[in-house]
Amino acid sequence: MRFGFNFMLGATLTALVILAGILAPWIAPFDPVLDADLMNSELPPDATFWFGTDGQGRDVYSRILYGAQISLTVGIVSQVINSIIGVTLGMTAGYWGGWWDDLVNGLTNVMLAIPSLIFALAVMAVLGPGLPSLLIALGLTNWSWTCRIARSSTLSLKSQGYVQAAQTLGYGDLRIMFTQILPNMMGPILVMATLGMGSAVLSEAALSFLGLGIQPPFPSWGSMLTDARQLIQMAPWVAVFPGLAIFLSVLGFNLLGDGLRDSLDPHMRTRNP
Amino acid sequence: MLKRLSLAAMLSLGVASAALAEGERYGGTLVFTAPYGSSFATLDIQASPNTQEEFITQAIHRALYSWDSIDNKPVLELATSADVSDDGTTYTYHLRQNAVFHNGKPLTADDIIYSYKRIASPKNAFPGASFVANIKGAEDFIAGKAEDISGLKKIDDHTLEITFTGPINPGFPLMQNTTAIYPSNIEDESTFAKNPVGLGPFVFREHVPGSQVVVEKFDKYYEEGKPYLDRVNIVLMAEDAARDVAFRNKEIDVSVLGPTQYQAYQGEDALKDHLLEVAEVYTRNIGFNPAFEPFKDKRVRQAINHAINAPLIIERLVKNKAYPASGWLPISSPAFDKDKAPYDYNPEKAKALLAEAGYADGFEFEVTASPNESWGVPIVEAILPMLKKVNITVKPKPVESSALGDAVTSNNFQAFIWSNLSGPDPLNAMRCYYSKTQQSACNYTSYSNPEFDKLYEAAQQERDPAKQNDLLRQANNIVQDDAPVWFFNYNKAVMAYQPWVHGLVPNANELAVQPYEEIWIDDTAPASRK
Amino acid sequence: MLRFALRRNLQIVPTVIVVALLIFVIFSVVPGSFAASLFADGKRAADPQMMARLTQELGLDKPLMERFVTYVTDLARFDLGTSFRTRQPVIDLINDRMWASLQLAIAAMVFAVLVGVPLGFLAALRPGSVLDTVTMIGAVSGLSMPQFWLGLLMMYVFALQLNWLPSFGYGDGSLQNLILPAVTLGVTPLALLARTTRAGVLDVLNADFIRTAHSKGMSEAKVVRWHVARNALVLIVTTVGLQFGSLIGQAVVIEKLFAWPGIGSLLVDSVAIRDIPVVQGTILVIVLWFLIINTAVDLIYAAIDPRIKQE
Amino acid sequence: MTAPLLDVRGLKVAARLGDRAHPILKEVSFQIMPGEAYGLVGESGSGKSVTSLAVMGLLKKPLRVAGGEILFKGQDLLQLSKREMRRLRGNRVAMIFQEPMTALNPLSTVGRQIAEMFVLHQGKGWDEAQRLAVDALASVRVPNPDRRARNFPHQMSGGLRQRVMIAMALACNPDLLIADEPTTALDVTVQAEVLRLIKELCAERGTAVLFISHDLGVIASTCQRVGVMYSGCLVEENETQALFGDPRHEYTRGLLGALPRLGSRSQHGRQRLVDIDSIISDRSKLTETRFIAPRAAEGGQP
Repeated sequence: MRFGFNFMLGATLTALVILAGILAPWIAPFDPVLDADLMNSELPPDATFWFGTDGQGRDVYSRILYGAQISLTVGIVSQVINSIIGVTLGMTAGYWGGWWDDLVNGLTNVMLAIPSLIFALAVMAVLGPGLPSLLIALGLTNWSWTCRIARSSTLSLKSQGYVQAAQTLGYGDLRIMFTQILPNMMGPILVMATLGMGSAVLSEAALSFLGLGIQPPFPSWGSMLTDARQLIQMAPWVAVFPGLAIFLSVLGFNLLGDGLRDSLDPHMRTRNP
Repeated sequence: MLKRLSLAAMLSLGVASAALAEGERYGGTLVFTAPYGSSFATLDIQASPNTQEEFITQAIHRALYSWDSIDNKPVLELATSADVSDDGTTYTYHLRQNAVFHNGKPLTADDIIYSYKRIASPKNAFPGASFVANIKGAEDFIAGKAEDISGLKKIDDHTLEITFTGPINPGFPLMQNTTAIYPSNIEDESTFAKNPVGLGPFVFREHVPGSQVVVEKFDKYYEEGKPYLDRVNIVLMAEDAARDVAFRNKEIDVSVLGPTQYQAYQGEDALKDHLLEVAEVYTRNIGFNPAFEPFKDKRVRQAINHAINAPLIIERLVKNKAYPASGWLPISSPAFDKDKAPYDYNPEKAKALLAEAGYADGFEFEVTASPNESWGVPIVEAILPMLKKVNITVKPKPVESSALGDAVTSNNFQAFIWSNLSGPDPLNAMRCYYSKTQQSACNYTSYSNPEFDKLYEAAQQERDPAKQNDLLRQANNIVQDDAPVWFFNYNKAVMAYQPWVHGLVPNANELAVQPYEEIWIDDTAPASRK
Repeated sequence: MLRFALRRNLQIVPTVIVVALLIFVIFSVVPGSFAASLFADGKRAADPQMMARLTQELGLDKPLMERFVTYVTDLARFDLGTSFRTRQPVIDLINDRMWASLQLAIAAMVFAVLVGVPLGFLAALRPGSVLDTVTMIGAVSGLSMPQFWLGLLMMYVFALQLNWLPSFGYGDGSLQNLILPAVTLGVTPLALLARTTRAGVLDVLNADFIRTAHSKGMSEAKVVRWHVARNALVLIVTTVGLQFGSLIGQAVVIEKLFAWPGIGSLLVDSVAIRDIPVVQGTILVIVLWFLIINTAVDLIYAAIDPRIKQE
Repeated sequence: MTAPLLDVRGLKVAARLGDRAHPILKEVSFQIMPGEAYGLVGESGSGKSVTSLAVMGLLKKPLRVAGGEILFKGQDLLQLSKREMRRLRGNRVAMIFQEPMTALNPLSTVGRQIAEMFVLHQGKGWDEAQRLAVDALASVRVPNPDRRARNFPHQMSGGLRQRVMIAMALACNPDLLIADEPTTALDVTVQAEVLRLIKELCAERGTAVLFISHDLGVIASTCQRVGVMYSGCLVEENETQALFGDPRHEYTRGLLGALPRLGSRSQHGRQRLVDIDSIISDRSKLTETRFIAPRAAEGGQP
């Protein structure tokens, strides 16, 4: 029962983030970039500016709504890249084995040895700050766990009757992988991706803090939070609301991922994301 | 206008306090802060171009010239007098008889020749090489084509003749920290990086990496009766908020303030009377690349200057920690034109100018910007809605600080926002708009105006400072009219100090750098400082 | 055991080599240069001659292949090169900072273990209890929080408002300075440890041999001490090891926020000014640290679990 | 008539799910005499194991005793405090489980796991307990007991592990040994050996055995008296000979029909099993009738 509740809470929070992102153009009272009146800077929350205004005089509430779009983009796109890389490498390595498997394994070990934030930092330094670079950096850093799961799932699925049957029937390798193996490991991959969305949003915030995230004027939560650092004593609301937004959305992704994992495979509960 | 008056008043106050200073107290410890990084790169300050290391230099080292913060000009430091030849290229320096290095060696002409050669040595690639490059023969030496610098000639132990390549004022280059004089009798040069030896009022005692450098009074310092302090702790403290807390807790004696803190300190009775302000010699600007079609038209560049409400940005975003720029040369520059009005905020005029130039429907451009809060992305964010009102779309192109320099010097930008040195030497500052200056050197906006060039060349040849300044003032006004940049502001540096600290000076080059030998602390200091 | 340890250690070598090559490639195409960073603060006019001299002196004008060969041969002699900025050996700079980083990582881990493991343990022994629910909500919250935001809030409360602790810096290396950054850094491993400990202990508690232990007439306390603790330890040790390794990655942010003079902030500062040898050296050291800890974990694991050595 | 060693009276066990209690055991009653070998048979889910766990006091949530008495030497185990129960468990009543692989802690040596018994119940020091553990291993005919005591479970075969379990269970000479499917997980060849071992050791020491199995053959070869469980009820109980010779209950008959007999093997080498449901007419009515044969006056001694 408890997992049910967690899952629902996670789903609700995630749905809220998605809704905020989609509806932002209609429900946000102000433009997140252009409605900046320096005369209104650093106003505390009131009836007009629900979450107050930032140093540039922009409505924090509107910026948080629009920020949901960026956080979702970061979460989803980076995880799609992660999953594609991880599944492709893991599945082919598990299926074909041999030198390719050794190569993929070696690569995975290397990736696991570099802390992901540091690798992302290096990639961001090369590509320069900005949303596309961030998507690439985060997409390139966290695929190793997905790859491992895909590989081990493939190894165990390969020996299953229906895969062997398909092999006997002379199906091509790629066809077997995509029709027989891939659908059967989507569960754990989906769980990894959901949990990965949370860490991607956190990494975005961390990279922004290090000056390598998405840069203004895009209202990304991470950069809002970073900007707010200087203002924490004068205008704490500028720091509190983006922080809460990150916290609640990541909490949503994490609870959703936990819930998915529990419902897919109760025995996976012990493992870490 | 008011701000300028208050500056003038403050400057005179500085003079007054220096003149009236009485009751100086000897002894005690000053806890100074080095706010520009979390470490000292090296103690071999000839090797470091960073401001951060200047805090050590000021205590330990001396160069041939030094900066007089009160009179705003370079003055002789290690020489008591200098004779100048008629053509203004050869200087004969009569060195101080009583200057002694911390290792006991008296200063001689050999030390200066040794130091300048070390700085210019092609093996070292030191940043100070460009400052000694004005000495005749230095270019060949730097390029490795000569064994000696021909322009350096020792007459006797305390007389040195230096021949320069042209009639320049050698004070500006040879007062730089990177041209500090080292003793010539140290065998192993690598010890300079660990155990610096200089001519300054304080002796190096200890360096705790990542934490602080401690220096102690040098008994044989050449200036009579100085220094006052027994000890200076130069504490590394890069974070604004950290300095804020430490200053309020009276753990440090001075703190350089950022905009937010400046605003906060002004509102607090206990703090507001102990703020030292100065207009520093940096001009913040957005440079336009004339290779980008719309920026070819002077009217477009002027329109942008009219469309942005710079005073509002300075007030709200920079918290008044800046002076609106009315041209390239800053307020503290001797060639500053106090009668020249800045571009007024006038969106209608901007629209009209744009329409005249054929951009009534506007255009779009990118501003390459670093994350800096005073001259980076946040400022671009603020001008974005303002320019939108005249149909110009601005897109910030964020880069890291280290990539900004690369992008600008390789001319790879439509526009950039930066803070650039515009003093203290007005001739050197205006060099950046001389058409013969390389784009990559400092003519970032590839500025070229024959009228300007004529004035500049005349100023180069002019040896009467007043006339020279007059020429430069005219040149500056031409630049202002041509608007190769958006003139944003001149930095106002603010330093908060504890009430027991005396002798600080408004150093327009870098307020955070102070003459430690002039500073003394009074009886009200906490026990740990006495 | 010895052979196992040896084999495990040898596996590090190829990984380190590939990592070394990877970071060389990445940082050879990075935009910006050390020479350009020298005037990035706008306090000097750009000086193309000096930049050219510097580039030459640092060997950056040489062809990529030649620099690569130098890099590799130096590495083979365990020479990490010389810093562009300080002109000192990179290894000296890292040595200066290593202790602070270790201190921070160890303190964070000790905090995480001391709080996380008992909480997870108690939660597992009383599943569904208030303690369990609160711990698990706390744990998932801890994993969902941007660390530097948490650090910022703690700094605001404990340093600025209550004035209990110093907000920044290393100070004289005293415990007081360590508390805030260590606690902030420890939150993630704490949450993970609480979760894995709980899951691990629950798994063990459901194992058949625990029923056997009960059937022997053992008290709850003895069951936990003799059979649960040791078996759950395997999972805890693994988690601690993995987290300890990645702590140094996460420490980058915390060291920066609290102005802690560790190798994380050295890395970020060096990336910012493109002091490439230091960047390469720091990353290599971090990776090596991570691999050594992983190996240590494997060895401890093997010492605890007799089944591993057989494989 | 001697007093029964174990007297289970009207034992009810229920599973609490939500706010409803589902009955699992419905008034199960049986007795085991000192030294007797008593068998409980039935298909999986019939409640055999729950009965044994209830006796041991090892029922886990959501299962709990809902009524009845479990008298051991006349003392109701359900009334004992936790501490008293612990003193009894392992010491006077011991248990062997089905899976010898998972029933032993993989991270401790088997010697240590046996030694725990002596430490717990006889207050021995660890050194002495370890020595006694070697003796206990020897007593279950483990070759090289000295070396084996230092082995970890994964280094042993299934048969050896089950011997370790037996040594552990019998370490304190209990009055009653509960053997829950002790041979099910073992190879057929090892099964007989282990069974013989249990039988002989218990006979030697006069230990009564509660044998739980779904395998009628195992029960027939080891027990004097058999109870047949179905759906939480003891539906028939009798002397082994009598039960197998003359099954009275419809379910028992079905169970026996489903048992492959050596003689029934056909020429084609295929066993022909009678499907239990072809014999039983209506499963829902099975628990309505019970056949409990009275005990012979002389008790359980063979």
